[in-house]
Amino acid sequence: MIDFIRGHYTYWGVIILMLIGLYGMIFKNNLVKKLIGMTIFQVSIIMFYVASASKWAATVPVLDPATGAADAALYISPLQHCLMLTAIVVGVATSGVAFSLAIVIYRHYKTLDEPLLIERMKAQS
Amino acid sequence: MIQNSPALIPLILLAIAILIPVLALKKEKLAFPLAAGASFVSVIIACYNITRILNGVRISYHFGGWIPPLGIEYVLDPLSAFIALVVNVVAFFVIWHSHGLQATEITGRPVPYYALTLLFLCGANGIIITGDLFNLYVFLEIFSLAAYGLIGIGEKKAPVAAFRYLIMGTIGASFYLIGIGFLYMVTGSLNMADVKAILPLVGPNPAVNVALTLMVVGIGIKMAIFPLHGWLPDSYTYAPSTSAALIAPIGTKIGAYVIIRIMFFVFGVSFVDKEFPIADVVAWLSAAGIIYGSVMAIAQKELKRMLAYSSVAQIGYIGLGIGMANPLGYIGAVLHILNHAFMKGSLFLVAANLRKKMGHSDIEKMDSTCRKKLPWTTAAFTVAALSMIGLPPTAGFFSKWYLALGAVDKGNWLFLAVIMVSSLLNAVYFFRILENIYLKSPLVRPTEGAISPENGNDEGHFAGKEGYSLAIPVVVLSFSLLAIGLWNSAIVKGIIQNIIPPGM
Amino acid sequence: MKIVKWLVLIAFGALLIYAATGLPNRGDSAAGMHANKSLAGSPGAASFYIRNALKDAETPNMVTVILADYRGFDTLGEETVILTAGLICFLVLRKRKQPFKNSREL
Amino acid sequence: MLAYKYNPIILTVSGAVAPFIMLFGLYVIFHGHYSPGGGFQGGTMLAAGLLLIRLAAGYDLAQLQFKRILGTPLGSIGVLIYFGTGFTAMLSGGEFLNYAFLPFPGFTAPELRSLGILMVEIGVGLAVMAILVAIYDDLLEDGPDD
Repeated sequence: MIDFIRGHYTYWGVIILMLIGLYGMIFKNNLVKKLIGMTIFQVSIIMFYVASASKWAATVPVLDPATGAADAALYISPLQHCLMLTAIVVGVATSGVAFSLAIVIYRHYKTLDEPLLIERMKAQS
Repeated sequence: MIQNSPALIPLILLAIAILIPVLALKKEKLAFPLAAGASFVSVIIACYNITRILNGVRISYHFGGWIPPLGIEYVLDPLSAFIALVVNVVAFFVIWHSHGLQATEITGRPVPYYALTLLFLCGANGIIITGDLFNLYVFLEIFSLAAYGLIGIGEKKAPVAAFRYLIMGTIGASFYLIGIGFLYMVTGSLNMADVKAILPLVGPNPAVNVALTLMVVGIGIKMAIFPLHGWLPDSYTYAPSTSAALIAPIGTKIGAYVIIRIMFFVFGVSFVDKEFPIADVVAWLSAAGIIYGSVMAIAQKELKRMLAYSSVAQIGYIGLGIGMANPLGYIGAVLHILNHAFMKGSLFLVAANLRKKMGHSDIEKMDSTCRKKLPWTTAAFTVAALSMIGLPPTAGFFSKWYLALGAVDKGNWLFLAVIMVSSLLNAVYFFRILENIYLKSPLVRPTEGAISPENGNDEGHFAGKEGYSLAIPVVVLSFSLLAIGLWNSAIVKGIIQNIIPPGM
Repeated sequence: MKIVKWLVLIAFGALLIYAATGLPNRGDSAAGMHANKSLAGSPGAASFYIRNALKDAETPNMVTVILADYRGFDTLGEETVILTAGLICFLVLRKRKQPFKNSREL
Repeated sequence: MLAYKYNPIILTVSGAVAPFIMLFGLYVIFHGHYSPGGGFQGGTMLAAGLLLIRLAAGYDLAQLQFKRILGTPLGSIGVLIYFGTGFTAMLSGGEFLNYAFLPFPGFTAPELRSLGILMVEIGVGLAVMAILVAIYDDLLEDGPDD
């Protein structure tokens, strides 16, 4: 049990971050706070992937001429890093779109607070 | 060149989408012909692709020349070729139709609008044809981002709907990403076929179960399975009519397709049906969604909103067919993807025509002037509505027939009852409109006496006003429902029976 | 409604903790995903990349090789994502604008 | 929104720093083969250099450096470079993105792949830089009060 908890120690931190992010996304009323939650959630997933790539006694995935490429155990897994570069940019793009939508909402309704927003939407229709 | 045909559709759509902002910098008018042309070419390639796989061979295309577990693979099998054809045909007609709406619905920004439309289609085609889990995520993001944008340019409330969709969609995509992470950590591969081969050897593993759950929940948000459908009604209602007509037939179908791919072609039928019975959960939720969507649709007063809730119900049929996990239900689900794409496409185009020509799409305000002013639109609506209800010569009947047979086969009489009851509910909400259109005479006729002598003239005038670009796509889409109904056995025998997943 | 949200949150956390029991320890280089061959006998992708990146592309940085070559199509898709985001910001934020002095063509 | 106020210290410092940031961005792009780096990271740094000037010198003055109309077309061109590299390989007989088929004579296949990676990274860097600046410009835009 202790081994299990200690062996996954990064994972527990990632779970806490994911829960914080999800909490922000589904509980907070302010749209920008929702976006902050979204970013935390995405970053925690990135941390999860990158942590899963690690190997003890291995180095960064840039080939060291002194070491050579004979043994795959000498370098940490590069695939997850590559995937996460993609995921980072996807996250940036999503937040960009989200902020532009939030700005348009603010222009129309002069608020970013969800209950108030719903109230104003109802009042105008 | 032609051996590259599996990859060509997304690539051509992507190339034109990139070129539009550059080429149309000075001439905004170029955007529409470029978009329509790209869409037409992709229809042709989809037709060619489907002839390539008719002999049942699975064609695999390797990007960069790397063999599958190392590089990214595109898989052309009957299922992906079939869905790609459906999506591209519907999209072509919607893009054609959008020409007539350009002035009113997309206020003055056709260039980014058409670029986004093509990116949306590029994402959809990439999702359909890819054989790699992470590549699917990337294209899912292209597809969803384009959808947020297309929804967000609508009327005043549209950004709020798009924002909600964005939050939910991002949760969905992130769940899917976590699911891939677990799968990769357990199997060490991202290729779907490879993962399918490795998973049985891994043995029972909690991470695999959680991966499947998270992926189904995540894609279920995109597909709008019943309790996760919250984003759908508002988005479809407030989006511009032409965007709604693009997203409603294609968006949720892509979700359904991905669920089929993941459940049956990555995890395997026996896993989702017996070892970790998530298929049952999907089926029960879908059954609940069918009833919920139909009941909510009856309560709506506005055509687009009613169609949106009816989408929730129709997605339920597809989910029900998937969840039954037997061949007949599966055939019903795939056939219903085809039917629903055509039905919803033509119905949303009808709503767009009504909004453009009548100025509203309120059900209560509709009356027989509708029929006189827009004869072709009304005819198309009638056919599509009959198909939604599921009357025999139309396509809708046959998919429900297969679903009902599947329910009987599974021995679950409740599912059968749900299908029957929901057909009745469908009839209730569509006959309400048909009654208004055909039988209700205009309530207020303040000027009737004045213009009645010219009524004949007026009719001819109005009939001309519908315009070819507005009428033809609607009519073709909805009348092809009759053709699909007549030739459905050919479709089932020729294509769908080849793609029943192994072990079902 | 709040209770449902809490239930969603708790269920998600519980799922993740349940999944942890099936995951390899951090840094365990014997885990399945780092192996040279997968259980089904297909080559393990990550280990193949480490061993062959230099040979295949004359580039010591493996991440770059994977990003642009082995999985280059992902990167193309991902560049498309950011282009899409740019177009959306353009479309959403600059519509319904009256032509004014420095109006832009696009 | 706050009006721009001229501040010589900020302007001088960012004017002095920004070229170095952009130079480092270029280094990161072109040195991505040998050290951690590549198109995204370098493109983001280039964008950071441009945005620093936009923040320090105000929106109007910064137009002299990078016109906002350039954003989307330049991003398209960046993606087009990537796409074109892959497409050239496809036209000369290989699969899409198979750099070994690039039509440059006198290179071995691994060298061609290395070259292809470089071209792709330049495309990525250009696209990321242009789009990030374009998104910033769009977000800054004062909208109509409708």
